[in-house]
Amino acid sequence: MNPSQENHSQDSHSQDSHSQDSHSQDSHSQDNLAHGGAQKRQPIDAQPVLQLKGITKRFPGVVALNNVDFDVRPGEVHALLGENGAGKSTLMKVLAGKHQANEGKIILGGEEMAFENPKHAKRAGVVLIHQEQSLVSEMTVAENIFLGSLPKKPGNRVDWRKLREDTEKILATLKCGFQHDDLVGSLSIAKKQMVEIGRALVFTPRVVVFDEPTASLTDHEKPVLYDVIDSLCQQGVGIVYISHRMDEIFHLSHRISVLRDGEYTGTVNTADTNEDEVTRMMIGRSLELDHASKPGEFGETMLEVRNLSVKRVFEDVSFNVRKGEIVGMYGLVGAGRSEVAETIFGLRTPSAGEVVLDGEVVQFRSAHDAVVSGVALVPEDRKDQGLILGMNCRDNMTLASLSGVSSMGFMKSGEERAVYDKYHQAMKIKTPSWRQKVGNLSGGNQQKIVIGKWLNTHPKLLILDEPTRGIDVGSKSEIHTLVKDLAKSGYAVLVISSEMPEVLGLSNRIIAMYDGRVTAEFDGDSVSEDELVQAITGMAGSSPPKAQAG
Amino acid sequence: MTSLKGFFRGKTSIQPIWIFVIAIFIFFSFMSEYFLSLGNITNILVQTSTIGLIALGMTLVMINGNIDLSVGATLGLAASLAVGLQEISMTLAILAALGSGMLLGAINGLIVWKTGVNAFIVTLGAMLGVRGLIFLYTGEESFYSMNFAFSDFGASTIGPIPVLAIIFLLCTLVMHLVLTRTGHGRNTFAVGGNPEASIDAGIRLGRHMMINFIIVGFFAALAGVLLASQMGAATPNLGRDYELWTITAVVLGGTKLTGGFGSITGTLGGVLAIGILRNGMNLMQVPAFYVLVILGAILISVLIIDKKLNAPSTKEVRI
Amino acid sequence: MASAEQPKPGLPTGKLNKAGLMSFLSAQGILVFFLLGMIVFSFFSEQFLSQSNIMTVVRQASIIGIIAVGVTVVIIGGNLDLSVGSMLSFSTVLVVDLHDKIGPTNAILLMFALTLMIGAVNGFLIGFLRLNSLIVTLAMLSAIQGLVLIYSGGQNVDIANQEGTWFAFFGRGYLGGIAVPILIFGLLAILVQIVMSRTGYGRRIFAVGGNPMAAVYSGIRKNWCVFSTYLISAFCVACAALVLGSRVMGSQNNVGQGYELLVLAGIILGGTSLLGGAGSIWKTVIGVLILGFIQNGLLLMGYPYYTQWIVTWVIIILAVWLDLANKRKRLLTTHS
Amino acid sequence: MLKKTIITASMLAVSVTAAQADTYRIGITQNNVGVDSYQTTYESAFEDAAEEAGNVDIVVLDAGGDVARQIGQMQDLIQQQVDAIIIWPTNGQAVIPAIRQAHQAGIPVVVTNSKIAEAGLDFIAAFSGPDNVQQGISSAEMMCDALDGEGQIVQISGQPGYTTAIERATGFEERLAEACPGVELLETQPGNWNRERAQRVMEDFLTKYDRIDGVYAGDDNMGVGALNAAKGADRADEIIFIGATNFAVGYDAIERGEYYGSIYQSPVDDAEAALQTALDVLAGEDVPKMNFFETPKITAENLGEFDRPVF
Repeated sequence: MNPSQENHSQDSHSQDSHSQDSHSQDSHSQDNLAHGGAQKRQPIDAQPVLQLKGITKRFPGVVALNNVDFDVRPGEVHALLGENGAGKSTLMKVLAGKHQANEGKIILGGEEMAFENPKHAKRAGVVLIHQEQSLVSEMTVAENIFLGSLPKKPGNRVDWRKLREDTEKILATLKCGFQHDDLVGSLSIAKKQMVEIGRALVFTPRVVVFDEPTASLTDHEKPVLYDVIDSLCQQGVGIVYISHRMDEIFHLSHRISVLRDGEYTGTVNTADTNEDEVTRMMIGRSLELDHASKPGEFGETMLEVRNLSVKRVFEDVSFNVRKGEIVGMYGLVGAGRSEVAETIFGLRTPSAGEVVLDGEVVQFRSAHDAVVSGVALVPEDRKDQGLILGMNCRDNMTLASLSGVSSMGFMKSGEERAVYDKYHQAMKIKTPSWRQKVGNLSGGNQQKIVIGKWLNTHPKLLILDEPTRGIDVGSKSEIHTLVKDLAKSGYAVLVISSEMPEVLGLSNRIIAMYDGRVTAEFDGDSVSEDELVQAITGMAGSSPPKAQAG
Repeated sequence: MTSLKGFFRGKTSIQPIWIFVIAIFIFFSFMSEYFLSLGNITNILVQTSTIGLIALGMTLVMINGNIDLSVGATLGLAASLAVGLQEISMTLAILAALGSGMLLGAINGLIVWKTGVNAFIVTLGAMLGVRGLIFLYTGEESFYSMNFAFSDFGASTIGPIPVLAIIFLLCTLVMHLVLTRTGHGRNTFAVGGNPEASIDAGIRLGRHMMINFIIVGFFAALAGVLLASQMGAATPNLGRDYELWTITAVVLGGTKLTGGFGSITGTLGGVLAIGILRNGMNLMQVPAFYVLVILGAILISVLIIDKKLNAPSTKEVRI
Repeated sequence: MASAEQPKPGLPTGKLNKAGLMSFLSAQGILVFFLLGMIVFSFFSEQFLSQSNIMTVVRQASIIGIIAVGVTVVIIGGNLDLSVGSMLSFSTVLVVDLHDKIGPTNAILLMFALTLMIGAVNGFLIGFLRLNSLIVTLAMLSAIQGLVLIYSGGQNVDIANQEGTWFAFFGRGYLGGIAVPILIFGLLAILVQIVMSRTGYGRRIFAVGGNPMAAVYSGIRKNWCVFSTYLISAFCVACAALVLGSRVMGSQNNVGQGYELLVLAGIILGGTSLLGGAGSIWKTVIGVLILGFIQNGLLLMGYPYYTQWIVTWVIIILAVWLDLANKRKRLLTTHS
Repeated sequence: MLKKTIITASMLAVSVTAAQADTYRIGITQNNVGVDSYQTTYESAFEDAAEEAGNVDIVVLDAGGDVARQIGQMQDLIQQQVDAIIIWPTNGQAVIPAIRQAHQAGIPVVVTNSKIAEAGLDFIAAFSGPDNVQQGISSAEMMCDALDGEGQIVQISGQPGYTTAIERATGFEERLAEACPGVELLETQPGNWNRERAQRVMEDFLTKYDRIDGVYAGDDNMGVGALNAAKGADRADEIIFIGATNFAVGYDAIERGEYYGSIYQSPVDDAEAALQTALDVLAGEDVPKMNFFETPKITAENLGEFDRPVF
């Protein structure tokens, strides 16, 4: 299932004009995406610029990487795949000098290297662009790009003029709409990502590693990134591309390598393979999104949102969710989706409009009120909003329903364990013990704990905000199945997502948001990808919604 | 964003503390006939120079994401050394005093760096321990300088301006330049703002932490030496509670306790605010008991106003 | 931040006994210090381990201990309380002064009420206005000291008839052969430890201290939780004031000066991190006792009082390094 | 010019008395008001005395125990060009340069309560206060009498580094060694003028020493703390308590027979003497450098001759 990128990128007036130029330069990439895997890239035949041989990395109690081989050729995009915990990030950290391997060799341009720290690796031409954003928000774009390598005049003084000139050169190649002296804290997530990429260009890079670069980008913002990657390739830079998204990988890469449980399972040419094969390499089985299994029986309306507004955030939002129904909310990052959810959940004060829950108008003054009234929110940011990372699994699981597992204020540890065991089994959470700190779990298992936490409050309405962001394919499909089962058992479910396949695969109805407004509402089974893309990029304003449900 | 907020934010913002400084300056000018005179203003500068000098170093340490509670004790030790060792040689005494401050700073920095333990814990220990060292060294006695040249220096002036005030202002200028213009200064912001990112960018976290702790140790020691020269003596209890007033001044100046944000100009404003308040209330003969309450109340009010100005109201989630 | 897929150190993979021992050592390093110190002191001073000396030390430590119990709760909730020193002065002066004026019962009740009110002000500013706790309590430290002086006019307060009041019970009395201050300290510590580890309230405080944002997103009323920790802290201070006032039967206006730092030193020695979301009352009890025994032991050995500060410093450094060394060792043993 | 307009604008704040020629403006910077009752009573007595004198306008400042702040206050007073400065030194040495500055500015300085070091004597007009060395000597003599020249005693001294504490301790120790060598001073620990702290110190002494015959405390506040500790250990009967600066609690304890004796020192006398000395200096009288007011011994025998202290 590949989302069509063609339409919106050509008509997008919201995007900066210079990204239009870059699209026309690299129009082949658009064609590729539009036609799915039809024109996959052929492997580049050249001597590798970088080789990793027999890399082994041990952490206390764990062999994170076992005898892994990997290489990158100049000008190629080499995708690295694997489930969470497979060792991708560790391998890249070894490559970038953040970790040192216990065994094995790193050969860069024919020379064996031993990187002691990231700066060392960077100077040698290996740059890692991080999964988590690693910017200093109180500093300017220029200072962030040159973080750790500010141009200096004698006496350790910063050479501001050179800094400015160098930054402008880099910004010109990135073609992004911000200035060298903008504070990074004031930029959007996508623009911050561009600043990160700008960093890679400071040293003439030989190998650039992208670790989940699109995790926080919307479909709409991705082409800019693809263009940057293409232009790097044209300069002969080798790219390592880590992602969970198959469509991206098949679109961008020349070759694909797969890791499983710290072991190297193989490398294939993108042109010679397909998603099924790669998935099998990753998880040992093939996997399919099951559209047929969507819930089909709906009860009465559980949630009705009428003309809800929060000043300067979103405006006049109306929709409803019925019992047993999954409603998808689709839109770009920053369109106001999470904010709508937070308002329903009592975390924001609406400036106008009302929320009706189970037939009653509710005015929540805090999240606590919302929880008491039966609303559950699985938040967007698992680590910051969803979990207490330093707490164990059980305690996180019961955090939202403490009064249910206590009497007279005292915890009943037997009941707590029972709650934990119930969801532990039901959701197949992989942890050695309930005492395990959730910070030590993989993203998928963490997300299951958050969902378990909310299921135990027995909510009337379950809101899931980006439920599968940064989660490996296996866990993702498990969570999808879970959500559908929940709806079938009578829950009213609202799913917010930036991933079109997810929205299409789960939702009975889809609400599209653009720039703080609901632009359209679609039937989840009959909507086309084009319609959705138009609705979330502000082009569907004139065209009437295709289907009005409810 | 309202226009008032815009006034205090953005690239050409005015630091709120300076508005406050100007306001109380005008207020006291009207309330006391003695306030607005060159003599009184230089007095304020001399009196604030002690806390002020420490605050310069503390600003860097706090932007760096750390804190140093041991500065008061460091000041006391340096003062005792500067007076106590004068029998041997004046130069040696002053060098030893400044050296002791830098050494203590280095020890604090090293422990914070190597163990990754909260600087609050490490320096709270040092605060107690260094005070113990002072008592051990001085035998609980005050030291008195036989050399009047030493105390004359503390009282000397260039033109109408006391030397101590000039030293303080010069140091302020230098530290402002260090913070805004040098690689070390910018990296200090980076380390405080996002330590992970800084490590990834190859910035040597430990080195900058060490340097900043050494800087604050140096300034605490310098303040101690200058204070000793004002008194021609050193007492073992010197500098008690100074760490609290220093931190207060730095926070009033807008430096964030969480690191990554702050400025020397703000700190100067914070230091002056406290100095002017104390001086002005003295001149107005506000009873000492009430001064404590007023200072506390003003500090909390400034925090509340700062919160209101910086809170992006509707954009923020209610937590 | 480590990414989700990086394997974490310390997962039990076998050799459970050894790993268990190491983690025990790293967690209880401070206990080892405690026992070592006791042994060293007992070599140098015969009286050190005598029952009466131990009772004396614990009784002396109980005032700091009682306050530390409350401050530990504030710290677990992710904040600091530096105002406890001034608050102790406030409460002690108040209860002693009112004792002769309105009778002991009323004095105690009024003192508790007013102390809790100050705690509520702290809690309101930090919990509901979300101001930084370090600075707020620093400001309150100054403001409350001023209030005490204004209240008393700077005069010492005394209880006239020291022999004939049951108020003496709290600081000087014995119950079943144990000094009442120790009993109050012990009871309060056990009570609060139970609240923190066994109740939903305690769990919420840990959550708020561990990740305030996630706590709010879990429907926990964070502001109330923070607010309540300052009430607990104030309650403990009021208990301490009861003991102190009754013990001295009089009070100076600055009687609590510097207690905030001693309390923190005790908590730190116990090994509670200041970051919030972690810690325990019993650790704090150990830390406060260490502080008391250092002070007493050195005094019995004939060292001047200020050596205890140097020793405290050295112990904090050593404890911090030991903790680090243990972590290192764990890494090294599994590497080879 | 600006200054002039502001002065006219702030007529309200200008004290009326400034216009009168024969009114003196006297500034006082005190050590640490509020730390104990003596200093607080001193302050109010000083204010009362000034009011009574009529022709005095006073500026009352408090250094809060901080030397640096006291120096700042001296500078402020010099800046205001008061007619005379009374200083209760936070430290006998560190304030000398500030006193010297006042001296150089032509402002007479009267030191009150606690002496400054020799080197500073040239710069002051006079000292007024108790003779703390003599107080220590008197206490030593009382101790000798009470113990009949034989015994083991401990000392709880005042704030370390503070002149009064040092002088009392020195006077006591020297006289004791001289007058009755049979009395052994086992140990000295500071009680910081703080009753609770003294109580704790005494508790430790009681554990450490099986036999204690006498306690000398730097003031009654600490002495009563020591008494509390001894009572708690049921050893109060076997110990002689001697203090200084008789507080009301000490006076009562003497009355009850629990406390042997103290030194009677009135903050009211102290304050009045200080103001009088300053006025004498301003009047151009020939004032002796050292003005000690009487601080007699007080024991159960002569208790009736003294009023109960108000603090």
